[in-house]
Amino acid sequence: MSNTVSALNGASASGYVQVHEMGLQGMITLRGDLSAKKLVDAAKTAGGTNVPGRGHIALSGAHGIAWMSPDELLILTPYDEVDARLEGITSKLAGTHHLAVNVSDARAMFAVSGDDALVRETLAKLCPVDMSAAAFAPGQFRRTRMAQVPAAIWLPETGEARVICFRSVAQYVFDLLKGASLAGSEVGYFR
Amino acid sequence: MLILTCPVCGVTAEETEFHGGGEAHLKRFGPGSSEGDFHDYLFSKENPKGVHLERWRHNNGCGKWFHAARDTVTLEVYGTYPAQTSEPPQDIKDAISAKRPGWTWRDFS
Amino acid sequence: MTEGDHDHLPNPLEPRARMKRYSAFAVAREAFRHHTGWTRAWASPEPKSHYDAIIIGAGGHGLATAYYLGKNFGITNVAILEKGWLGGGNTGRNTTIIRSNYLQDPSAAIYEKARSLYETMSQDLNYNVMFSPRGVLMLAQTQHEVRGYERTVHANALQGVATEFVSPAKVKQLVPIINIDGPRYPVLGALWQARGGTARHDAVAWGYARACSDMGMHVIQQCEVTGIRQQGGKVTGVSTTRGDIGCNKLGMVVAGHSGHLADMAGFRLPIESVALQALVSEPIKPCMDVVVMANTVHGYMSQSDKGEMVIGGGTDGYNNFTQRGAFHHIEETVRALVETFPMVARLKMLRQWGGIVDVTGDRSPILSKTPVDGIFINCGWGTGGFKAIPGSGWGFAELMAKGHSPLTDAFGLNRFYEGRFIDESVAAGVAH
Amino acid sequence: MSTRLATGGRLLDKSRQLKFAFNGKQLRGFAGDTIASALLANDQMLIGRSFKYHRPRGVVASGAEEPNGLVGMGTDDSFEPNQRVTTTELYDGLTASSQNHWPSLEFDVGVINSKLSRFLPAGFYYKTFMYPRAFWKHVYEPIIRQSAGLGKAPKHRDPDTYEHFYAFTDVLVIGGGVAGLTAARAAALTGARVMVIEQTAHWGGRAPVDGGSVDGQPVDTFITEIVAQLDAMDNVTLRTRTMGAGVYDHGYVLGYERVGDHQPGAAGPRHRLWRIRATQIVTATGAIERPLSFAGNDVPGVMLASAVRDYAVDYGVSVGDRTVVVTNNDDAYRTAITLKKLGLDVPAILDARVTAQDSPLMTEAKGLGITVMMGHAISSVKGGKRVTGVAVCSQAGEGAVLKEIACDAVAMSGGWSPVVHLWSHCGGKLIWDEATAAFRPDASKAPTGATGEGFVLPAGAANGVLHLGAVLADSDVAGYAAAKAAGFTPKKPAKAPQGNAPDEAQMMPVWMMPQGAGYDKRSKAWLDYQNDVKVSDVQLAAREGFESVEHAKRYTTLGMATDQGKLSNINGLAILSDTLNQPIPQTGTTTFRPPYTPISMASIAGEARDERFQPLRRTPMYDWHAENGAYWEPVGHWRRPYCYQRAGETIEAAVAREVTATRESLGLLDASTLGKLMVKGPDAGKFLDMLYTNMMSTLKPGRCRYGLMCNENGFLIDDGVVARIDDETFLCHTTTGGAESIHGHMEEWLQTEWWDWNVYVANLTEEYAQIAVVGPRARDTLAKLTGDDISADTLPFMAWADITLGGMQARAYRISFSGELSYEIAVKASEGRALWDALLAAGAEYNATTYGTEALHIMRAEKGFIMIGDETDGTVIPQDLGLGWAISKKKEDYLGKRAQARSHMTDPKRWKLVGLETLDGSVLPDGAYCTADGTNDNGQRNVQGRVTSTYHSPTLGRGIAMGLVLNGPDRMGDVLEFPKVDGAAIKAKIVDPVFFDREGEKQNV
Ligand SMILES: Cc1cc2nc3c(=O)[nH]c(=O)nc-3n(C[C@H](O)[C@H](O)[C@H](O)COP(=O)(O)OP(=O)(O)OC[C@H]3O[C@@H](n4cnc5c(N)ncnc54)[C@H](O)[C@@H]3O)c2cc1C
Ligand SMILES: NC(=O)c1ccc[n+]([C@@H]2O[C@H](COP(=O)([O-])OP(=O)(O)OC[C@H]3O[C@@H](n4cnc5c(N)ncnc54)[C@H](O)[C@@H]3O)[C@@H](O)[C@H]2O)c1
Ligand SMILES: Cc1cc2nc3c(=O)[nH]c(=O)nc-3n(C[C@H](O)[C@H](O)[C@H](O)COP(=O)(O)O)c2cc1C
Ligand SMILES: [Zn+2]
Repeated sequence: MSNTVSALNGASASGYVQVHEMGLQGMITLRGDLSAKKLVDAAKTAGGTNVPGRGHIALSGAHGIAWMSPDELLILTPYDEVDARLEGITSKLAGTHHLAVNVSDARAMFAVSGDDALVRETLAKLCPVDMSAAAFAPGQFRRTRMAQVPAAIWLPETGEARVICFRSVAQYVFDLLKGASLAGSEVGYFR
Repeated sequence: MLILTCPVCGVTAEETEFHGGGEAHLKRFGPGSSEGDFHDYLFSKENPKGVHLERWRHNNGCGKWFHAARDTVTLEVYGTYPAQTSEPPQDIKDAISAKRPGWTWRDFS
Repeated sequence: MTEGDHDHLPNPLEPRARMKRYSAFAVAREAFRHHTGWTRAWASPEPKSHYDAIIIGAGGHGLATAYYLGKNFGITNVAILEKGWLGGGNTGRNTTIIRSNYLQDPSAAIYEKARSLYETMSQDLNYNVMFSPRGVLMLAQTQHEVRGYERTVHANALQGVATEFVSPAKVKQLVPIINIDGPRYPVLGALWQARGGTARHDAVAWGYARACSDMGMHVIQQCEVTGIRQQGGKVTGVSTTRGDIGCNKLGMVVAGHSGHLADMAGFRLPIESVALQALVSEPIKPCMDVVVMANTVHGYMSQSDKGEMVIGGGTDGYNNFTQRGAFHHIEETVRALVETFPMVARLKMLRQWGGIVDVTGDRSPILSKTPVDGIFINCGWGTGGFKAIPGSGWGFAELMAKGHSPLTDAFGLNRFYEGRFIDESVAAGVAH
Repeated sequence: MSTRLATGGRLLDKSRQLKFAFNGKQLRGFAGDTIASALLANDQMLIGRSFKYHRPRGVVASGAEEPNGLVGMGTDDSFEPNQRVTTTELYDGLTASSQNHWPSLEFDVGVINSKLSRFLPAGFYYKTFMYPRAFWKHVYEPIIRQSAGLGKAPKHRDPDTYEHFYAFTDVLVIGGGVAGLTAARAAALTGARVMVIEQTAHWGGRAPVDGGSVDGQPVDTFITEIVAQLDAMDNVTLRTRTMGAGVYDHGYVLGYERVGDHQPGAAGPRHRLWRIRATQIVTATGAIERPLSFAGNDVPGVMLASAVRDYAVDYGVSVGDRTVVVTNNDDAYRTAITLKKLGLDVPAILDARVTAQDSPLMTEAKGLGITVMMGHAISSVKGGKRVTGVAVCSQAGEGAVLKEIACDAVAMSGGWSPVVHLWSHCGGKLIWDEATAAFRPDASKAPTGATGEGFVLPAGAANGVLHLGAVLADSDVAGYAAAKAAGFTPKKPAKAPQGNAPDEAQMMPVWMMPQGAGYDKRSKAWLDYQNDVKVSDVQLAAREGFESVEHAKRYTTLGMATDQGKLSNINGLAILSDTLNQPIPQTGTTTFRPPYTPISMASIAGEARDERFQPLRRTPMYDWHAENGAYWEPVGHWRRPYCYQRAGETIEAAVAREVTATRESLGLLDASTLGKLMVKGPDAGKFLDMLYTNMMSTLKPGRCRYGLMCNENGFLIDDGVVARIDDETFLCHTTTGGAESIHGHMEEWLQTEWWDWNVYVANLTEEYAQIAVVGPRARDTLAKLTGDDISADTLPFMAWADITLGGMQARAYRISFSGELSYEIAVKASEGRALWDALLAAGAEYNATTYGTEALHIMRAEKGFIMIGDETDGTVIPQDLGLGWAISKKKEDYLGKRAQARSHMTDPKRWKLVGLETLDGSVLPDGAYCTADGTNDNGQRNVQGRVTSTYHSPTLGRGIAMGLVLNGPDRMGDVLEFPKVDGAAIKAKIVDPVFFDREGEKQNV
């Protein structure tokens, strides 16, 4: 594994919240008929949780499943489990029209942690999304834009946010988050 | 700056999360079609001052295409609906008729 | 009451003697009588029942067409019908860039004709349109752009359009406020047209309107065309908010509203109408003497004679008739200019606005006969037709008068059937 | 004299003295001052020069509507021109300087324009400066430009930071006066999320200065309490120093927060641009007082009556010792009363009205001993750089002077205009209100949003309601209605606050003072102070046929200055209407456009500067490239090495070295940016047959095929190698630029046309790092890192295999874009750098040389391979490029096939691809055209072809080129002439486009 490095190799910054590149994260794109039991079962096994509803993410420890679109899930797993889990899906779905592929290396993932309101505020500077607690709660999953690149965001728990972006723009997204959370630039909007 | 609701993922978002794709319900003409049909398929636009049926892609979101019935003068959005149709659903047609009695679109109204 | 008060307004309906010439002397003479001697710049007549030719749309292109119908072909029994106030369409809301460094032969021909007519327009019209041949720089910020502009320079040389490819050092010398070394997109050179520039947009419309009126043509404002009358496949006139008016020939020159008018006449066009936006900064003392276009980053800027920075950007991606647009385009443009000219950061945006531009399938204009005998269409100038106004008017008048013009032949509607596009985007990103 | 009073100054913290400098003069003010109030406190009445005539000008107003008080602020990189003194808070150490004069504010030679003003009426330049023609560019325009502009241009890059913020709310209230606060509370009590933004640093708007009581308490107390109440509510956000800059479609509002302007040096952004999405918007933006049009109304010391009052009450500043009040309405009496009560002299109130009966405010004024002259007006103002007195006349007459009154300030009031800007930005309509002689929002014609329903409601003075009691009632209703429209119903509506203020007598519209003023007066009565537009100019415009208000605006420049006509527009269009003899509503207004007051460009750019200007896409090997001399080429948002420059090496030399090393031994290319799209499903083959011009469904697993893609218009849009992974799975390589667009193209056809086809696509571009290992030593190098069989038999040209390389799982594609023995190796992106390092190490003995995009381009050109973007430009079809072999004749259909059957596309005269060799071995210029005889109908030189790519080939030691030429392939050996830009022509021979290793011996080993 020493050869294997994530986009920013764990870079971090601390302003009014902490920003941290989370290192290698296993991710599998699974496309298929989400209403088919077979596919749901395969996803459950690989993702270690139930398949979430539209616009949500289901998490269980180091595993999880995010709803990407009506025919696409993103399965989260530890990086070194990807091959095995992918194998599992492929064998379960043999003969069923689907697409399952490892996308772990195509992405970068960030944690934004700190005071809940300030975590929300950091994202609200960059994404055209209502980040208020009433509108965006832990468990929801939102694909959107962060400044000029696509991103997906969710809140695993109070005071924690996750951001996924493409690997090639990891530095850009890190710079965005770092800039947005510079001490002294607190907005004080969410309470 | 428009807001649209993606009928596929249910997200209501601002224009910057979407990509406009021009007129909807085009019928593709391929090899063997007449000069006129092929020309009209690619170029003849409704471009109305009023109700416009159009395509959008939720590109900074679920990635899916959908259709919208939108007014090019008032920017009212009468509704959004799946791309896999050749006409808007009746409830959207009714919503349009309520605001724009007598509207038409190519072969239907 | 002193003399020259408002109860002495000239009667707009009176047939008029020829227009008084404008000159510094005339201004001085008037100064001593409190400017009471100035008459209307153009008459405001009631529509007649019939004209030899009607032009719909008193924008730059419509007015120029009428002017050259009169000047070059002696056709003066002409009405120009305008639904609002003349020059209030895109002609009155554009960023006034004039250049002719186009790539394709037909484009270069008509834009260069236009540019050369701009050189003498003030004298021609006896109206100062302030054509300012200050030079237009189109920055090359990628290798691809460098090659594209080198190609343009070669094409232009053979088309009789004077352009050159200049070095980054020359760019810096022409535009001291520019940042040529990046950080993101270093300037690798630029396409330079020394006799491109700007003109006072309103004056172009006003000058033509005055000249048309002077020839006895009727410029009729507040007169919206609501229907096209035809008989046996031939045009007979128009219905308007001021009654029916007959004509032998009809020119539709209504930019973003072309699709709407074609619909009235019973045909469709390869046109979509979208909003294009512009903005100005607060006025500052002169700091940039040329026009700069930066297509890689999507922004362009010039400084008006009044001092404000005139800035333009991209179009909305959807059909729109509101003369507004989405703010993120403004943002993208301003971002690009702050990167290119760091001093822009500390200027302020004074006003932003939009216009409805008519974009064709190949982004080149249409100057064409139509399926209806006697109806001619001039449209599709999209984001870049101000610079073409006199050339377009010249060619379109010839087309209307004679049925054909070398300047317009390539721009017919038939090209979309034949797959014979005139695509300018191949060399430069945007087309202002 | 304008001075600081001993008492008063509601907004000041007199315990904190601040130092500042104006034109180098050291002055003092207090915390809470604006620059304007501090300058006035220091008797600095003269603040700038006007745009055209360089007239001396002083402050007229106390807020955003100020037209004259613009200064340059700061020095060096913090310098900013055109800062409005009335809206800029004072801070310690502030430096400001006046604008638009030379050599100094006091003595400005430009004032000559004022003397010549009769020669410079509106639009004079359209009539002059035409002869001789060449003079425009070289003489006239430079002179005009020199006199243009106000402030100086900043010169430096801006060191401050800026940011954006996205906020969502049910109800947004713009304006924090009593109306906004009342509306906010009414809305908030329903449970709706409410946000209130106020452009100044203070809540309450005009009311604390104007007085009155609410529910029996002084209005100040009411404001303190309601702000506290709102602040305590969880569903309410209050922001001061935040201006509603613009209302856009579908409830999008820009809020401009000046976070740092009043505290330079503090941490945090200077400005924050809020993008607020509101379901409903309440515009409680108040009203602006109108000046009166009398001769000399621009002399410093003539101010709005409300401003005079504001300076006294808010800042404890008396703008004059003797102030004449001139008005057409009751409100200005408040100024007289205030001044009088502060012990200042008010020699007279000149009231243009003749009223039957005194109103309470008149009675109060008279009771204080102030002389009220009904039916009177100002005939002219005396003084140059400062008011010295006024000549009084009857409003009804032509201005015959009845008496002169010495004074050092004039407080004028022409009535109030609601601030309708934000209501109007998005299409809200106005109606003319006869009673207040003002345009106010027509509630039945609100701007409509996404649902087709109105989304803006006006409240308070912004709605044309002026009396305190009515303001509170109106705004309570508006706030409640907004919440209701946003979907909230209150438990029980709270009781609206009851306001109490004196009743006022009917105002009387006065557009010209005196009514019969002659030309001399009209040419000295200013409408637009900043742009120097006078009553006579608007009348001239009307006379010349510029009758539309939009024409009049553009001809005179009325309302086009940095204040956007906040003071002048209504007066101007009233004059226009009067001149045209038509009612004001028929004239109408010009269009209101954002921003409400100018906002910084930097705030619009936000965080997108420097490294965050645009995303920079990096491959996993990016850092290595950067450390090893990469000369970058931007490709989309990627940056790829054009070449790697060594110390002392030119770019050309580096490129030649890279080509030679690769051809001779071993080259390595970072090809990670190439698009990689996985296409999978039972219908994948059928789908790709529609997308590519050639047949993909017949490709065997384990093999690769080069394919072309066209759009429906027939033009070539992308090319690349397709590998078949298994029966159902293909991996399509695209160009770097095509990765996202071709992915989108595939999804579009799958989702919108062939949605019943069973195919999924995934974009794996970034999942893999891809390295091209190229050259005679490619296999030897790989062999050192793998035990797998990569021999020509097992892995022949156009095949692929999964192998283990340096311990990494890799996929090796035997494809070649250089004509050399070549493998493209894909590994997980996370291992890309490791593979790169391993290949460099393994290849060291073969002089492994990394090469960039230019070497890549040269090598492909030597082989006659086309490049999307060079040989194609969006107008080229595959048939033009000799790629007929890649166009399946068997297929009934593919995207672009029908289009390619159109007459112009089948025209035998289309230019076709050939190779070009200069006779002298030199390099053809990029983009050169070859001429044909004669000229066309437009006098342009006829041409018969053009160069599409051209290089010096290090391999062949001469220039090589490709081009599109009329009948080219049938004219091998013909010599063409390519004129250079210097006029000389280069001769080149038409040859086969494959210049090197025609038989493919090097690649097929
Ligand atoms: C923001 C912006 C920036 C631009 N920048 C540049 C630039 O820098 N350089 C450049 O060369 N070009 C530029 N352009 C493009 C240029 O403005 C237009 O191409 C050009 O002005 C079109 O002129 P026109 O006469 O065809 O149309 P318009 O000026 O729009 O005139 C058409 C007229 O037709 C009238 N009309 C419509 N319907 C009817 C009806 N039914 N009856 C009667 N009258 C009708 C309209 O009211 C209008 O006055 C820009 C455009 C915009 C919007
Ligand atoms: N009697 C009269 O003739 C008369 C005339 C005018 C005003 N008034 C008095 O004025 C008050 C009116 O109350 P009101 O609340 O309607 O108006 P207001 O003028 O008191 O308050 C409006 C507030 O909105 C703010 N504002 C304006 N534009 C803004 C923008 N774009 N963004 C953010 N903030 C903005 C202003 O700074 C101000 O604080 C009452 O006290 C009334 O009696 C009386
Ligand atoms: C070249 C040019 C320069 C302009 N300069 C100014 C200016 O200095 N001040 C201003 O208020 N508006 C300026 N405008 C914008 C106009 O006021 C107006 O917004 C524009 O013509 C569109 O018209 P509309 O806003 O009435 O729809 C300018 C417009 C153009 C085209
Ligand atoms: Zn969606």
